[in-house]
Amino acid sequence: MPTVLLIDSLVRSLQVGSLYALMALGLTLTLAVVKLPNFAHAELITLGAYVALVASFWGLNNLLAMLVLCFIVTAAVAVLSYKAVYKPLERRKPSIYTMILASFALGLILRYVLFLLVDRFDFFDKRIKIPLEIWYQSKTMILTNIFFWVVPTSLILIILLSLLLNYTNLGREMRALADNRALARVQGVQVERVYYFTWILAGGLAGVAGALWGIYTSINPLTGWLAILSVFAATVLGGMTSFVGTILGAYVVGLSENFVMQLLNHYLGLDFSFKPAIPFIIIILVLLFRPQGLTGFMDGFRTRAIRRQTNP
Amino acid sequence: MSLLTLEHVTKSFGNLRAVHDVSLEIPKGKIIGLIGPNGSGKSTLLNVISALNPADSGRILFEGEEISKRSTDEIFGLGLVRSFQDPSLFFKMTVLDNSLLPVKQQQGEKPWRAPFHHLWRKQEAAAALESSRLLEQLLIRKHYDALASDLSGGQMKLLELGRSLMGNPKLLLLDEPTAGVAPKLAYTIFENIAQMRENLGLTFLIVEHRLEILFDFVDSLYVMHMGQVLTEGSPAEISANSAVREIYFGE
Amino acid sequence: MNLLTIDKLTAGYGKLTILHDLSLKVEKGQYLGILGPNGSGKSTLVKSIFGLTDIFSGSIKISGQELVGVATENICKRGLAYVPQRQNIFATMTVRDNLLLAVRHLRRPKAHRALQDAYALFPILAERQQQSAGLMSGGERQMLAIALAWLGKPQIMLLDEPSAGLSPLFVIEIFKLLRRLCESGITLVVVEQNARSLLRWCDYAYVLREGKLAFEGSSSQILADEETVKSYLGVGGTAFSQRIAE
Amino acid sequence: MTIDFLSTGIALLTFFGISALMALSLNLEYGVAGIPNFGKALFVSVGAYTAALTYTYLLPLLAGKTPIYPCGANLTDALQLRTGIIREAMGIGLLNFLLTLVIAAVIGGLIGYLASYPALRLKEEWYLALVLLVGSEIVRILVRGYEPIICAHNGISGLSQPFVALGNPKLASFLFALVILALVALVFIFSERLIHSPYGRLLKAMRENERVAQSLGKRITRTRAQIMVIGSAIAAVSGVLFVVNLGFASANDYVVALTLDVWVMVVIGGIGNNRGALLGAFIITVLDRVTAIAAIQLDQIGFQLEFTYIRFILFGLIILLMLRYRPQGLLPEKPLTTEAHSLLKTQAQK
Repeated sequence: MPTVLLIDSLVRSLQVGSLYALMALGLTLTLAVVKLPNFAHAELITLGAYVALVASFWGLNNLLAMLVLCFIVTAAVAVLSYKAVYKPLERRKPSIYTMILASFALGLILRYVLFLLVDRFDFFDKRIKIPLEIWYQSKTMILTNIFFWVVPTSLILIILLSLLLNYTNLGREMRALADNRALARVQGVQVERVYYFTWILAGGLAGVAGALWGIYTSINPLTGWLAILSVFAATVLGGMTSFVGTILGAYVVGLSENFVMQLLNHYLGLDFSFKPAIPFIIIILVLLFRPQGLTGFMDGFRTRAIRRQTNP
Repeated sequence: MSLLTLEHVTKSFGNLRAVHDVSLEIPKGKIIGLIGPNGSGKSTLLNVISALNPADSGRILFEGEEISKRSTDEIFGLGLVRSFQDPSLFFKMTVLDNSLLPVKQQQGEKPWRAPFHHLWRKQEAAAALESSRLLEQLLIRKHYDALASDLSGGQMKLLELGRSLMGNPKLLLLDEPTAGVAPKLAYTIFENIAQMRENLGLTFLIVEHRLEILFDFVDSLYVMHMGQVLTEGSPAEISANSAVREIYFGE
Repeated sequence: MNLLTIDKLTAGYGKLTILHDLSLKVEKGQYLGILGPNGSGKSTLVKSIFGLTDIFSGSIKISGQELVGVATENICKRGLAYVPQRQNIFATMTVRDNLLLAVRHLRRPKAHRALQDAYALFPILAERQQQSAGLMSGGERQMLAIALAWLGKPQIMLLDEPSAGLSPLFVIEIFKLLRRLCESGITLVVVEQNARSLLRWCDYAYVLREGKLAFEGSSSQILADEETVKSYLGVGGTAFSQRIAE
Repeated sequence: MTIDFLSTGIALLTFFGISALMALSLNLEYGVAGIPNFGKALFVSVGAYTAALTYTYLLPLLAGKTPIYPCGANLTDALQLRTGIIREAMGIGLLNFLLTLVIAAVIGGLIGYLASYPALRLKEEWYLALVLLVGSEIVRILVRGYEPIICAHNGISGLSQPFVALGNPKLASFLFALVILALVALVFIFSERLIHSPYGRLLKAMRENERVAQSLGKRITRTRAQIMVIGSAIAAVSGVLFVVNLGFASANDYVVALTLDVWVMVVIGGIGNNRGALLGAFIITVLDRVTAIAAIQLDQIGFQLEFTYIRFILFGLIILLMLRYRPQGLLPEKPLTTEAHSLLKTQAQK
């Protein structure tokens, strides 16, 4: 296989994996803390991308400012959707399918409102206006400023989120809620408040991820919807509730969709049109044969490490 | 003759040995009590027998036949029926439907026969009559058309007992048949159990915390503690046993 | 002085009424036992105080303030702490994170000091700091659960069967620890099935039967009184109670 | 600005009938048996692909001609062969159509049986929903990339309904609508009888508490498989009708949106109530048609607003409002009744 293709697919895996990680972390947060498989997460991603796009067309070309704006808008929409849709439904103690259906419905509404607007203002398949600069070039690889935005920004956000979850009170409260809701309440964790923060984080991260997605590829109102099942695949690989597992899962999905796909294409002649099936196959295999995802492995490592520490 | 025999049955959940090396015998036609403090493994033992949580090791014999490898529904088919501690009725179904569900070999339960009334009509009618008689005896006949969730706590327990009987059992494993029931009704439930033993020759294994009632009705008792059988004997022997007093009162 | 007053409490789950018109009071500084056979409503009582059951009527007051209707998550602010019987720790978090969660309201230096105090009181937890709490043994988990409650600096701690499933040695250790907590000024309400071992440590006890108060008295009174022992087991005038009394 | 009311009416009935079959099948699976089939589009598409295959291979054989591989260079030849036979020989067209229905039902049932396997392994129920959803997408992507079934992303056309041989389009579509409605009536009666029987009792018990049903001697795995077979067979039949009505099979018709449409019908109508499923199908079809016609009409007067978008927004709002204010649906579920109930009733009256 030509080195160019190899390296290119690896770079893309890294890029896509980082963005999937951002998206999937939000999804895992709502799943673990609020116990809701939020399919409307897809539209938060799209929304973020469009906020960035519109901002760039209006002349905002500071990327950082753009990302902050996206974060704020999508976080607001996420909080609003919780307040207006999910919270009133939850009072009736509905079945999980009711909640899934509601998230589908909300996603549908958001998606087609976007469609309406995008159609009206002619924003189909546009890219965010960021001047392209080549920062590194060799025979086999071209790295642009976009690569240096997408991957490091995602990594920084992932690290920030991990710090938040592991070293702040809010993070501990979130994990406590995810672990044992009744005990968390007994310990005085204000469930509503933590929920709002969870939605802010999940929504904001989705928005930022969408915006980053939109600077290296063109976007349309289906962007998030087309990505959401890959994002679910990352979450499923993470065992649905583990944050570290989700990050790993995201990179695994990114690699399989790009690098592994490239290999399959090159050596087995598999057509690229089958690419979207890869995350789906991951979801099915993991859920059927290893529903705890990658987490089991990691717990195993940790336990062994701790045993070694405690019983030398 | 022993109807149900357990030999060295063990069941663990992770590190927790919920049931450890339990052997016991339930003779035919007897009412046997199973007592012990919370968490001593009584409910787990019932789950093991009914294969909801199959045993890790040991043998379970029912009428001399090994059933440890059988599935839950097959065990029911052999005539070994269990009830649950929490009311486990189908709350969104009527009392009558709850009682009719366990009837065995229902022709109308096959999807290719179900759409044709005449294929199962007679059987259904016969089952309905039997159910009607049983519900009458249990004093809930008049609620036949009510949803199970609309019954009172005591009536739920009665319906559960009735439902177990509709499966034509030989041995009933009852998990706290009087939990959450007023004392007077609890006594009624046990009187019904005794009557069924007399009239139908049924055998009972009963987990119960209301010792004052239980002791008046059982033939003998097994005492469980920390997953093991501590001792067995008649009510008189059990109440005289110092080890039993210890686990119940503290030493 | 009464710290906690429960007045004519009727409570249960959904349609099931478990406590009937129950009244009792807890005095400040007391080490109180709630005894009774399985299914007598002991656990339901402590859960009701923490708003985890359906309360049909009656009142629960702490220092004169009503608790019925207060959301579970706001009850610890009133100076109460609760150690449930099962699932009483955050199993997927490390021991340290469990403890840090409990002291999250404190400023950093104070929180640090509180943690050191906890490690002094529960030395085993210091050793296990970085371990995932779910991987600890039953006794260690119980220690952590008590530490979680204790770190909230409560006036009154309610414990649901702290000795359940523990080895005899650990049971003694837990009761000793509770005694020390009580001496440090915390009022304790301990629900136990294992009556005699608790009665050795507590000052006063209520005995429940079928959701009602069957008997109350100081521990020595209860231990001395055969009638109470009978009523504790829930054996009324049947053959069994006569035999047991012999 | 004229609307042909007759054609519109017939089209409405046709669409209603097809949707009603889908809704009835989901109602059996989810409404009655509690299986969250978020892969409805897959089972519908099975019927469509079966039809594509029978029109390519079975139809020429029945007419005594040699089948032609339908894609690539042979595309026009194969198309002419299909349409030629259907135009000229109505008998053969009808026979092929009926056989297609039967074959689709069998294949659909088979795939339903296979799909019930994950249900056994998945402990948390919403995982099953996710697996079925994702499974339907996988099949769509595979079919779209694999030529021999429907010529990959090109799709297959000329899958006309058998009555076009009559030469009168209106009459043909009317007759076709009648056939569909007859099938709906058949399936409706079948599932009503299924619900009001000991089998219905078993399904509802399984929906409520599998563990207890199992300990009362019920073989849950088998029952789940049975109801998936029945539901999927009905869905596959609806798929045949869908594709034959459209005349064109394309993998992109069987997306998650189709699954969602069927869920909306069941949720609106009333989960667990067959009449509700019919009502839901009717409401959604009317809404769908009305918005479609309105879109065309408004477009003619130069009012440009994409009505397909409005349609989806409307559907989303309907779901949310129903879930919030009337979760039991317009026609709530009723308790089942069998001989036993009437018997005890007459007993009580005496």
